[in-house]
Amino acid sequence: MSSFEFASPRTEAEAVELLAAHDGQTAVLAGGTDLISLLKADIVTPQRVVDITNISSMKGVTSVTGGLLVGALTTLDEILVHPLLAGHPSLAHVADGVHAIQIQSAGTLGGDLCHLPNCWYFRNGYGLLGTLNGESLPAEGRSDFHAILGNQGPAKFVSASRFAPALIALGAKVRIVGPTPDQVTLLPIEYFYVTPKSSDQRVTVLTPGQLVTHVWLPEVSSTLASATYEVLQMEGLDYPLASAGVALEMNGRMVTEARVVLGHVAPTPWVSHDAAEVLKGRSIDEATAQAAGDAAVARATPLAHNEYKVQIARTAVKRALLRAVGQLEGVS
Amino acid sequence: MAERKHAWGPRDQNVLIGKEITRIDALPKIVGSAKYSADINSKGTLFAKLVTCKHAHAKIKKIDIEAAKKVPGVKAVHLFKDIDENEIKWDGDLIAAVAAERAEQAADGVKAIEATIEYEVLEHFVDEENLEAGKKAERSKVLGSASEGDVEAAIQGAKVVHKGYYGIQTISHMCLEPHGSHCEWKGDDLDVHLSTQNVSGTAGQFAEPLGIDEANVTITGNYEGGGFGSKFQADEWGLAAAKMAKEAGRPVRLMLDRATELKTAGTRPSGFVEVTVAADAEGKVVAWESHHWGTDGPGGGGVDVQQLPYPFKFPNFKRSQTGLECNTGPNRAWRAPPHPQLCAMTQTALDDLAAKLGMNSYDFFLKNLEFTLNDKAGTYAEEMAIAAKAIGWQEKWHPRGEGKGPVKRGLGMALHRWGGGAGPCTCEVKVHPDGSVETFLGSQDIGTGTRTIISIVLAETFGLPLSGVKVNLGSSKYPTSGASGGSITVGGVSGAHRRAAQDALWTIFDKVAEKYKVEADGLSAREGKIFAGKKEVCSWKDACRLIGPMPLVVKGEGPKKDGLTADQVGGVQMVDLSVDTETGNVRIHKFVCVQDCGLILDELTAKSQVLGALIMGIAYSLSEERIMDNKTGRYINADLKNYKLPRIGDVGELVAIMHQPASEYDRGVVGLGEPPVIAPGAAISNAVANAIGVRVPVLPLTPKRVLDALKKGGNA
Amino acid sequence: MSDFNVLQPAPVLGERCRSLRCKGMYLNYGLSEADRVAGDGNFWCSRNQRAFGPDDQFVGDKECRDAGRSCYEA
Amino acid sequence: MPDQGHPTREDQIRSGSGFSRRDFLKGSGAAVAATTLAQSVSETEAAQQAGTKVAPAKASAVKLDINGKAVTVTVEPRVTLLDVLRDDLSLTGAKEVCDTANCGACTVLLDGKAVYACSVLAHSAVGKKIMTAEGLAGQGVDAVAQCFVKHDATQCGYCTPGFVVATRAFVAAKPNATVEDIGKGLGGNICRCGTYAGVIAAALECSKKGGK
Repeated sequence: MSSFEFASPRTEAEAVELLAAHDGQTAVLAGGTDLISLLKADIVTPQRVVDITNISSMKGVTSVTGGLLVGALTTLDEILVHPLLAGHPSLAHVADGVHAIQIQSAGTLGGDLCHLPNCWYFRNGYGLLGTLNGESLPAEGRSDFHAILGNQGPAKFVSASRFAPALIALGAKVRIVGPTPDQVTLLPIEYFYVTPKSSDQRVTVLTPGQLVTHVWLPEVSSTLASATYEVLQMEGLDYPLASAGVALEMNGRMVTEARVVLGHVAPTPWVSHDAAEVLKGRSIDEATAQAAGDAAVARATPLAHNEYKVQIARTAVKRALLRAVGQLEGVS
Repeated sequence: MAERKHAWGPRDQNVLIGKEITRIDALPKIVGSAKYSADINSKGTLFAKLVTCKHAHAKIKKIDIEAAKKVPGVKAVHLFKDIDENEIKWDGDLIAAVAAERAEQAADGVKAIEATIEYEVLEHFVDEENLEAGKKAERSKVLGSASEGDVEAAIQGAKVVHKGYYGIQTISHMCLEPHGSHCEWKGDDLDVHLSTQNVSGTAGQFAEPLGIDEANVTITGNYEGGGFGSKFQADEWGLAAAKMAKEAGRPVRLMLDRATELKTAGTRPSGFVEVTVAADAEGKVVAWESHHWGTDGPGGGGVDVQQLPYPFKFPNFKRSQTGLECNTGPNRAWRAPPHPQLCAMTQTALDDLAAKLGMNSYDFFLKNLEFTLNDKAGTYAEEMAIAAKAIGWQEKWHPRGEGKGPVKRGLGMALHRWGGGAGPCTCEVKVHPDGSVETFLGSQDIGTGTRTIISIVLAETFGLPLSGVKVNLGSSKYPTSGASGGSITVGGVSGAHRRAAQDALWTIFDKVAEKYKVEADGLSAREGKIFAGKKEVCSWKDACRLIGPMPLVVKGEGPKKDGLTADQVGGVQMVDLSVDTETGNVRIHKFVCVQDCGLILDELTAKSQVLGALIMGIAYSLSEERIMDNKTGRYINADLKNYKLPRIGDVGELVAIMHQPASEYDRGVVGLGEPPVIAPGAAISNAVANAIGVRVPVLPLTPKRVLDALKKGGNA
Repeated sequence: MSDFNVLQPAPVLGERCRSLRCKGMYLNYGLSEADRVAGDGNFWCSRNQRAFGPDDQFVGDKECRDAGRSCYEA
Repeated sequence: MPDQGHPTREDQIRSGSGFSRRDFLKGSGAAVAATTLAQSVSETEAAQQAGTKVAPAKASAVKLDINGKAVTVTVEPRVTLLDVLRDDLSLTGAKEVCDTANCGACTVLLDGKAVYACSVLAHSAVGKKIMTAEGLAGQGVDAVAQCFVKHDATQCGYCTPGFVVATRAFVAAKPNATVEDIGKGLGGNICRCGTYAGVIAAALECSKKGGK
């Protein structure tokens, strides 16, 4: 870990100003469960670290016109039990899947959205794209946990966010402040993530000096069903092999609109229009859920070591759909 | 006077022995006051960090360790390699160490050195499962072959012949307390706090290379955060700490970082095998033929296969082995070497043979017990019956692959054996004139309960509460005692202490007899008193006053062939699990181990050993493995995010049944640490095959391997 | 008290180098050949505490009986 | 990227197309509402602005509240709470094992919540109540510690203090926990020796008693 300055502001505006220094060579510290490891490995080397955990406006969940505003500092254990989020079970499914009270109490929603890829080449110092002498390491080396979709470009890692699939399916937006305090952007979360084409690009649209302050969730109707299913190898703290967040607008037992978003299968959360198309106008049962799962992975292009993830992604979609309509039984 | 013979007392008269006794050093560990070597922080301590190589095979062309000395806080630097002579042979190999006032300053020093290094990168080979690639890369060597009987003829005459491929990947010891030490010079004397399984044997390992007298070195190891067979030596990083402490004139603490711990401080060799095994119409195995390969790292050896097929001796067998020289960290002994790999490569193939015969695995193994070693067939049969009852084998067993729905349930079993005889031990027991008792020995408690069982033996012998005896271990200045490996510690220390304590007691009895005019032969010590028959003669304290002004000191030694200790243990394991065929996940429901191990001193810690072994077994069976990346030659998952160990929710219901009929008690004490970790690989793999009808050939059975096997299909 | 099913007699080799170490030496010291309780194939050199000797060649039971090695000492 | 049922982000942003504008989810007018809210949040903040001190990239004094005692250490911002506890204060109950927020051996309580001390900067811990394993033992032997002894939930003991602290936080938050709850709550701690069965028994008993 290299030396850096440290500041712990009380307001968003102050934070943004502090982040603007050093030409944006700064880092945002919230729960620390990802950033500190990146700092230790000198993968992230900021000149200043801004600890945002004392910014009270970024905490908690509040009801606003048309929806809910969830502070980026809302912790996983708060998401799990917050009464205002009771209508969004797909979020609680994610928080519940993080099997560690330490991460549940320190980990934040904003931190999860900005979590950098877990790709072992990236984490071992081969850059975001994992290259050595210009060659892609995941393409030729061990791709066990890498992308099966959207992997035709140089990026083969998978997006690390666990909440993004559910949030995208729910139509959530992310509120970004900066680089100056008066610059505020509300962006649908599916546009927040980008696939880098070169190693100097990023995994989100965030530019230096910008801060994710809140997530806005649209109000849900009583006919909306949502769920997340993560396939975890370990029952304990582990990142998913694949996941799916789904939101279904129901008319009785009939799906009128569906949104299906896969996680950990592509460099960004992966919106599957193909799966959604299968569901429209049908009721959810084992067969339709399976068909949607098949559709979601029909265009998969697995790498040398991760063909198995196609089946896992298919299962995630199928089970998220069944869970959304209360039909997931007999599997953990 | 009747002959005084060292022996354990009748089982029904034991007050402490065989009961569930909580460990005496539990509380300091629990509240964090127990000091491990990694915790030693004497005044002025410097903190060290390592420069390691990120190439699998290279030469260092240029390095400037002086660069670190310009970094603020850096007080000493050490170079591990002679850059003209030494090659880097694996990812993580040590290059230099830096000691500084603060850990982060040491890290700055490391970076300063790294910036000066120029490598010549050489070709690497790390593809340990790939025999053909190893041959092509000229990294293979034939390690030998052996045979007995006429395998060809036996196969020709067999009812059923099965051919299969099996394997088990390399794992790292992954001690939670990494290897390392705290070294402090006091004049010419070197004090080392070492995380070690070998307190008595490591002083010389520091002294010789440092060019000092062994008498000037003191090794202290009060607590050790895991060793599992990997902590017997001083290690080059131990010498580095001592040298840097000398250079700086300050204490130095050097513990390996996590990645280096996984890459360099010990691995268990991988094993892969092609097997042909045949049985007659009754289901008895008539022939075994196998070819093995794998790696133990840069030496080009492999798993020691002399005991294959395990633990059987079939009438006809043939086996051969090829070793692969890989650019991977060297192996070290891993809990029960090499039995876990042998079991996983044998009893999987046998279970497939049973399936091909259409036999229930239970009946098949029972039928073949006659071929097991060391006269244990009868015990295995008893243990199988107990285990089957505990897990509901006969009710739950089904032929392979039957079951509806995506989640399929299966049963599997395997059996194991181990020596576990008593190791060498010398102890010095002091009975003080005030009645307090203590012992000194250069042994160590590696988490197995050594302090506790010594306390039990002394307290039981003297008729005292556990609080009435004090155990001093963990210093090389105490009487020499063997390293803790191979499950030899419990027999070694309990035998030596029983002998010493009985000798001391007899001396005291003689004095009591003289003073109180009673027969020494009729005396017994219990409840803090001395009895003649049922009549109380005096208190323990009164008796000890008769010793005189100086303590009674008695030396205990072992092992001896006096019946206090024995060897050879066996056990049977059965597992009930589910396989989610849509995700490849395996979930353990219930895992039963029935284990014999002679006389059990502490039922609680004995069970803990078994339960812990089952969990370690679940780890290497389902999730834990070293993943080598052919492209970079690196150990790509050397961190705790990607080196997956089971968590508390992954282990299911674990049942340890200690099989201790009178015949076992009468054998005396036998070691237990290793044996129960042997069979989980085969038992779990067999249960998965029973569940899904397909053999997943290579351990660990990760979702990837399970799904790949299901996709490939075929009958196991 | 044979712990092993030794089916393949080890070939007779030269004397071990005095610096060769293995776990078994610390488990079995003082015991007769017949009383040995455990051992293994994990060797290191006592002179440098590595798996490779001062000559940078591998340390092993076979390798360290080779009197031709530059670091060998009887 | 060719269309794989997934328009590129750039295209979506540029054209404003994509499903986000479909209004099957309520809140089609939400963009406006949230924008308003966004402004109001930043306005409120503007009023609150106060100067925040920037700690330089070198050692400076930080005052910490550890096990009820005020302690001052002089460390750089990059120093973790774990290193301060272990190296500066010799409070070695918290162990360094993974150093990357995975294994739980360094678990301490921060304002009553279990966190990984390896992933907290010492400078971030200012103003918070820090409790370590040693602190739990402060007022007599803790009930959780007693349950760990009783159920032999320790072997080598290196993971144990972290497990005990995590269990203390867990049982306080989850009375009458089930085995499944324990699997989820304490899945952030790793034991290599395999003491999980003992920890489950200890946690069940403590949880039944409400952590008392």
